[in-house]
Amino acid sequence: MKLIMAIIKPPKLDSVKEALSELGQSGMTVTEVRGYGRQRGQTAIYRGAEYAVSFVPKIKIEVAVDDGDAERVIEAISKAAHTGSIGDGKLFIFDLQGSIRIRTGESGVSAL
Amino acid sequence: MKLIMAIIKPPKLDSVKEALSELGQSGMTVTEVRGYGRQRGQTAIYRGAEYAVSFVPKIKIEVAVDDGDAERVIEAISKAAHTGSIGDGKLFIFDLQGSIRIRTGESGVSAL
Amino acid sequence: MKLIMAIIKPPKLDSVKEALSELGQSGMTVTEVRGYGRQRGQTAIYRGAEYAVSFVPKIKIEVAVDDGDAERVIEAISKAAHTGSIGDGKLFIFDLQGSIRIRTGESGVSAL
Amino acid sequence: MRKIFAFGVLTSALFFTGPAFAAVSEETTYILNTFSFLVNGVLVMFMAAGFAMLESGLVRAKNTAAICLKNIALYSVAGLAYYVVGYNLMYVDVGNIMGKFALFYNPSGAELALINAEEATDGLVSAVVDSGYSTMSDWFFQMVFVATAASIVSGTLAERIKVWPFIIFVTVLSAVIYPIQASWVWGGGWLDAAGFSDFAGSTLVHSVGGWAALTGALILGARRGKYGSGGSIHPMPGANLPLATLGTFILWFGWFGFNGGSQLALGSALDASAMALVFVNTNLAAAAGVVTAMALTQAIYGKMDLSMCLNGALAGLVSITAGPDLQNPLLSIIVGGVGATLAVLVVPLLDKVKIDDVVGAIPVHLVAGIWGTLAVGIFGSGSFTTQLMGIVAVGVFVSVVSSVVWLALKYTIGIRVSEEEEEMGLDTFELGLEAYPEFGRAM
Amino acid sequence: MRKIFAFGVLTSALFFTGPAFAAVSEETTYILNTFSFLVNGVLVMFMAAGFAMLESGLVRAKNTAAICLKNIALYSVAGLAYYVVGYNLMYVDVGNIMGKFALFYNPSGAELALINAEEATDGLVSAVVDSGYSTMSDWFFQMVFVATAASIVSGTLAERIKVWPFIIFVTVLSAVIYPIQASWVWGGGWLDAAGFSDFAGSTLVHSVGGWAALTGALILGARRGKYGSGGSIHPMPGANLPLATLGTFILWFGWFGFNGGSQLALGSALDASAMALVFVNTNLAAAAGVVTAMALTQAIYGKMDLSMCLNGALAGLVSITAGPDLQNPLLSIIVGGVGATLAVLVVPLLDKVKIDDVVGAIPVHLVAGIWGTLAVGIFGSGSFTTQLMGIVAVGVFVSVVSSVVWLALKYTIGIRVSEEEEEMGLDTFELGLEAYPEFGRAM
Amino acid sequence: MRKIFAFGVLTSALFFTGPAFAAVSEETTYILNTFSFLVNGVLVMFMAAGFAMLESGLVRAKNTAAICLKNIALYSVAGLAYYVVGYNLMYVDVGNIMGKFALFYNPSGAELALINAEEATDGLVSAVVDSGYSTMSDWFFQMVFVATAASIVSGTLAERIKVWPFIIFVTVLSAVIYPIQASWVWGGGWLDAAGFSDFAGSTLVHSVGGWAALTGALILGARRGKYGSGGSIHPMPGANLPLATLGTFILWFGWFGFNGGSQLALGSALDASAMALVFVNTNLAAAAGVVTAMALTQAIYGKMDLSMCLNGALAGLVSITAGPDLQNPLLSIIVGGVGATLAVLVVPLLDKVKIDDVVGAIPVHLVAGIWGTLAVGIFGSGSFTTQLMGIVAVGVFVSVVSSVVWLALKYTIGIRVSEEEEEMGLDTFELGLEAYPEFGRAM
Ligand SMILES: Nc1ncnc2c1ncn2[C@@H]1O[C@H](COP(=O)(O)OP(=O)(O)O)[C@@H](O)[C@H]1O
Ligand SMILES: Nc1ncnc2c1ncn2[C@@H]1O[C@H](COP(=O)(O)OP(=O)(O)O)[C@@H](O)[C@H]1O
Ligand SMILES: Nc1ncnc2c1ncn2[C@@H]1O[C@H](COP(=O)(O)OP(=O)(O)O)[C@@H](O)[C@H]1O
Repeated sequence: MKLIMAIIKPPKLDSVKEALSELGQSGMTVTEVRGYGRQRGQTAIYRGAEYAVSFVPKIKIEVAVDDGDAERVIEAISKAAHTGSIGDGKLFIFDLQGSIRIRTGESGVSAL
Repeated sequence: MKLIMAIIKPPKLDSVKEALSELGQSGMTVTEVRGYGRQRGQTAIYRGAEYAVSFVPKIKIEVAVDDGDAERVIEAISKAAHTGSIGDGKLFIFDLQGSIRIRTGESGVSAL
Repeated sequence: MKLIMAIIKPPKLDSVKEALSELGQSGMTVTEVRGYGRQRGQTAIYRGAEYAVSFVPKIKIEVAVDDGDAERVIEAISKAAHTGSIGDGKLFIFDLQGSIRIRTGESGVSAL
Repeated sequence: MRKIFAFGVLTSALFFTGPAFAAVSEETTYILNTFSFLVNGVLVMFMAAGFAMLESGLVRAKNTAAICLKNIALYSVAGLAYYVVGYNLMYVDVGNIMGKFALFYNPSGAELALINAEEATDGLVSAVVDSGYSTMSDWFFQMVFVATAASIVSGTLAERIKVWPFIIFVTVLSAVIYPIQASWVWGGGWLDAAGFSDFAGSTLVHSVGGWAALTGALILGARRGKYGSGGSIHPMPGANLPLATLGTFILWFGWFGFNGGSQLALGSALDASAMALVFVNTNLAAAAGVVTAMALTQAIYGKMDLSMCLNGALAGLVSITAGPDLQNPLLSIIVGGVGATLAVLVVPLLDKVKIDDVVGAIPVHLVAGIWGTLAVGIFGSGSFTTQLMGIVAVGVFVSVVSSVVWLALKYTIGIRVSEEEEEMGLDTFELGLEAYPEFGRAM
Repeated sequence: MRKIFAFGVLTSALFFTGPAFAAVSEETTYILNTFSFLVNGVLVMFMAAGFAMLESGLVRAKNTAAICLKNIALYSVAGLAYYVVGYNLMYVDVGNIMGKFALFYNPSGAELALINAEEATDGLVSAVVDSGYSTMSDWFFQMVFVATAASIVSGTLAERIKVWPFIIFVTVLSAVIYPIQASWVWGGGWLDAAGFSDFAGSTLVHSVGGWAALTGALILGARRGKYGSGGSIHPMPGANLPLATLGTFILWFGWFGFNGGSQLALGSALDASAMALVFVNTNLAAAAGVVTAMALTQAIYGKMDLSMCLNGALAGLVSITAGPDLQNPLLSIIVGGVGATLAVLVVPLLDKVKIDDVVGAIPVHLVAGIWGTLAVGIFGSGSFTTQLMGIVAVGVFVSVVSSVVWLALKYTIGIRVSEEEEEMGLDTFELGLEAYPEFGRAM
Repeated sequence: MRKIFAFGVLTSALFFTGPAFAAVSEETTYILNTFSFLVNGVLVMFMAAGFAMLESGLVRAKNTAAICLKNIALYSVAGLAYYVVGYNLMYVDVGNIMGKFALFYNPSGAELALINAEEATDGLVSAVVDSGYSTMSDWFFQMVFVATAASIVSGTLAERIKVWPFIIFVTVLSAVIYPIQASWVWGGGWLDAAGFSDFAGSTLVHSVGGWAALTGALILGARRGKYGSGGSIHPMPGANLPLATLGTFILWFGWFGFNGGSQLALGSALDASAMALVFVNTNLAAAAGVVTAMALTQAIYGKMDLSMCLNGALAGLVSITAGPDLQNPLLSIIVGGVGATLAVLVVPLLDKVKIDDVVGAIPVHLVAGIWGTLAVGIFGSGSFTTQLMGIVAVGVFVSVVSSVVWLALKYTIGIRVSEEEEEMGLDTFELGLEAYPEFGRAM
């Protein structure tokens, strides 16, 4: 199993969710994060002093998938989150050693 | 070492914490997340328009443990977070390559 | 590639960011979390009842790096986040199976 | 048309011709009395916003929209119920036990005659002026008091009571329970005849709200998870303390109208002087309440508890409400300080007996209300035993009738949300929206 | 004891021997009229805070600082514009169509003469008192009404309009558009002559703001993402509902000044009685609005929508504003209830036709404003057809002129923020700061 | 000059003879003067809520509950201290330098006699009415001014000062420092004799708070991390800008009472006219302040800074406070605009010299207060040099005494929280609770 972690632009969450639903992938976990990359934050002014708001609001999505689905899920997220402008975000792929559904105690792929 | 990531219902945080303390596992990191799985969100109404609040508030717990403790920790969390109803959440297990305690510089298992 | 996850004290975020910039490491993702470790939370009082605010506010930093850079990044974070007092935090290192830059589709090390 | 208004007005002024000492003319007295009801009444009306903010600040985020809705709904319903039957029951043809059961309270015929007349003749004006104040200004001032009593209930029962049964209870409280007991004193009924004294309502308003809240809390039960096994208490901190602070300041602000306006007149030097004294006593009692609560929480817990200091201010205000006409302002500092002490001590006691009062309305309104009423028998003009008798009479009446209503609601439509609703918050289930949908979750 | 208070009071008035009946002196009338303008005006001024909080609560967090800035800016600009030209255009030498175009409105010579005199001679006082009220108190009271009209616009157009073009529009609205149409009625122009009746401005203030908002919404377009293909609607829930609730309570509080002060006098028993009646009707209409909106949203959607219940209160208030002098308060319950019904029904209709009104200002101020004005022709003293004529005349004038101004702004400096700015929020781009920089992000 | 106001007023009442001209009766004058103190005083009281919200909005979340506590505590303590010694020191038997040191200020014997009399005889009423207003109404009005001065201090020193030493400082300020310097002018002391003019307290209230804040800021030091090495500045944005906006609106609302009530009378046409003028000037100066700050921040920084625009409103208000009786309202626009300009320019200057003023109280209250006082010497009736002398005298006195108190506190109980407390926030350490325990952390 793989865990795919994507850092995307907040307004893209809805289209990513839809894209995953179409694939039949229905579970995901979402976190509000702030990011820093090529896209630097804005310069803000507060009471006459400038400062860099270095971190831009982003959404982190985590999806655990079966190895065989990973490719398609990665593609779907990449496409749905794409705008072509700086700050579109990144995808990171992790190996998953195990997974358990708390409600039923199922484990492995059937727990996803 | 393993990192165990659990997505649980928010009101279950206290009992999970207690269960882990009883095991002598005293470190953990907690994040507020939103999740989407079998348990779909509520339908909300705002100013006459319905919309799906697709994401349900969840708590993400991350615990780094020695390989030998993993089993017991997983069991403890599973038990403490269990209600039997939909949305109870998931456990994901990752391999941990290393760990360092910043204060002392200790690394590996002794840093947990 | 490695993903380095650091749990640090919130006021240390700025110096960690600077330290990483100096290394030329310009991407990172930041999450607000709460932690529990050696450093226990404060005892709070609300309306005459004491309770343990068991979780202390922390910042989680995630940085994906090339294997060769991992050592230096780990060191830089450890140093920048160090105060020597309890609660300085932890570093966890994960293996990264892949990475993709959504904007360009680049993958692997060049996507970092 | 706005500009050309002054003619009719000025004509009436020409009747004036006078003697050596210049007192207030009857018509001026009428205007000033009426205006006092309106201005002070508006201040009291704003207390509805104060309660709404106090309670919004002291509940958890997931129940915030529901408490906002309850607050604006209860203020609305209380006013309607008081118009439909409450006022008549409280003030019109009051016997010993209650006034008249009649629908609607409307402007006096004399006033309508004056308003509708071609010309404001001496006779028409005189007929109006004789009553001392405009009927509707008095209605307005009395109405905002009912709403205050109702507001007290919502705070105690927050986070677990369903909206509609709560609204029904408020309707009964405002239409029947409050007016009947108030008629005993302010309507000129038996308690008034007995010499019971309650200037602005420590008992008639605040304790009444407090008794209704207490019986509700007992019948409704505590929030799930509040009380653990073995006597452990799990605090559920309020989500937004600046709003609670704002609410307290708004209540303090409105209380000048509450107590000051209860002088019921402004048309003479005596009334103006008395009103000024009431303002000063009211402020000093509240200030003493804050300082007392700060000192006590620091001494007992080693830290100051903001939520209890806010309660301290309100306990000081409730305490002085029965007798804000004390002639030595120093006494009002004592009255307020004792009231706040009681509130600070009773908050944990209630938790001991597992009575779950989300915002502290019982210590603040019931306990300090009783103290304030007794204080009139100690420092003021009242008799201690008569005061005690009034407190008991009102307490028994309100508790019994409230219990009947709560139980009737419980065993018919139910008063408590389901376990799941309580866990997820009332906002999502009863209102379908969240109070702070975005914070920490910019999606 | 509450009711039987008047005797002691009146006794002191009786020392006044002179003639049989004691009316109000001319100077007292002047003072009371002036003070009524000031006190009621201050209440209306505070409505600016109410709009600011209502709108802050109903926009998303990323646009909150911008809406705060717009609100304090519009109140400021409206007052300045009204001082510079607005008042003169509305009230000075009004012909049929408008008043005088002249700069600045200043204290009357008679008042300055009195203030600067060594001694307040009979003649000096009499010259002042003849006007009935202080000129500047009237200016103040009228000024806060302009600001209200301007506030309505900001809510509808929130989250996408640039600050500076909005400020320019407000300037034109306050300096020219509002005063001209208001001169037709309150200045004594042609509509007043025709018998059109609008006590406190359901049409002249609220609908005017509503028309300006509606034309603005049409020309500006909806927020990106609000309306999907195929008629789908994507709600964008407000970020802070307790603030929206607070805003509504503040508006309700201020509305007593809005309607009550529009009696324009307090110097006679008639005026005081009429003002009391206005207070009562205003409160009942708003209360009816809340209860109606609760019942309707529960019935239609199965859940109560807090944001719509807040709209219900405001729709009730707007509806009663044209005729708060109804002599049977029961009618005001009907007027308010119908107004709220219209508002609740129009909110989704606007979404159907893709008119994006962030806070519901169009249903509340325009639709309920029209209803309230017509209600005067039904329940009040006005003629239905004259009322309709006035509504149409004002609507056409304001819509046409507003459209011209909006279009001129659109094709010169532009009125809409860029797509990126809208996505990231106006706060970062136009103000360079965030309203809640920390929540959920303690860095 | 505050106290000795009644002569001119009463004179006009004496013209009252027979029918020719109908002036205000003496008793009516007394009532109106008293009521003006009460109503305007209540508006000023509400400014305490305004400061609380402004400061809650401009501190970081972790210090919010602490600033709320400080604000309600300071308002309470100021009132108590002013009752115990302050008022006597300021107004009773004032020589050149201060009034009488005596405990408690109580209602006048004449008023109590009237209140306690069986019958309100002519003589009793006349004895009361002679003083022009009720003693306690004046106490109330003066008391709320002390609280304002104290509020100014808390904003500057937020986020690092301990609660109890702050409370002690406020006690000294309200009991001694404020009353002594105020007695020089409003008590009829040497500065009044010299012709110094300060209508509502640009110097006596606002600059006094400003000087106390400035000396406190110097002795306390900046927040850790605010000023980096090499002159870099690390802004610490306020956590909740809608609350800061609300606070500003509340202050603006209350300021009508602050300046308007400082006419000190309402019992004659002259006073009513003057009060109306004061209201208008107050509003225009604030409006000009907002617009100026918007234009300046846009011009200098390319973006509008909401926090500075809020400061602009307040700077406009502070500026006009010394002379809101300007007879040409256009001048008040200038006074307010210049005040806001100074505030906007001084904010970054203070940062340059590393004086850390969390909410901008020094630019707004001290700098604009000085400007406003000088403006009376330029546009108003005062002499520029006398105004300057007064500013310096008050400044030296308050700075010296405040420094002594701050230093005494620093070297005894300490005034600053520990490094750890500052880092984690005052809320957890001093109060043991958080202002927003849930946001972004629903646990
Ligand atoms: N090396 C990294 N480690 C962790 N997160 C990263 C890294 N690089 C980028 N990110 C995350 O991805 C987001 C987008 O990165 P950015 O460089 O702006 O994207 P792009 O290259 O597509 O324009 C960042 O805001 C950050 O949250
Ligand atoms: N495939 C997945 N990847 C990541 N997170 C998931 C996945 N499936 C479920 N989750 C998380 O687990 C939570 C509970 O999932 P759900 O399917 O409702 O649980 P259950 O099957 O026990 O009823 C979700 O809200 C989501 O946060
Ligand atoms: N085993 C663990 N798993 C996950 N997170 C941990 C673990 N131990 C500590 N942490 C995180 O690290 C933070 C600091 O831990 P702590 O034990 O206080 O540090 P230190 O030992 O340096 O004083 C905690 O608040 C928690 O967020």
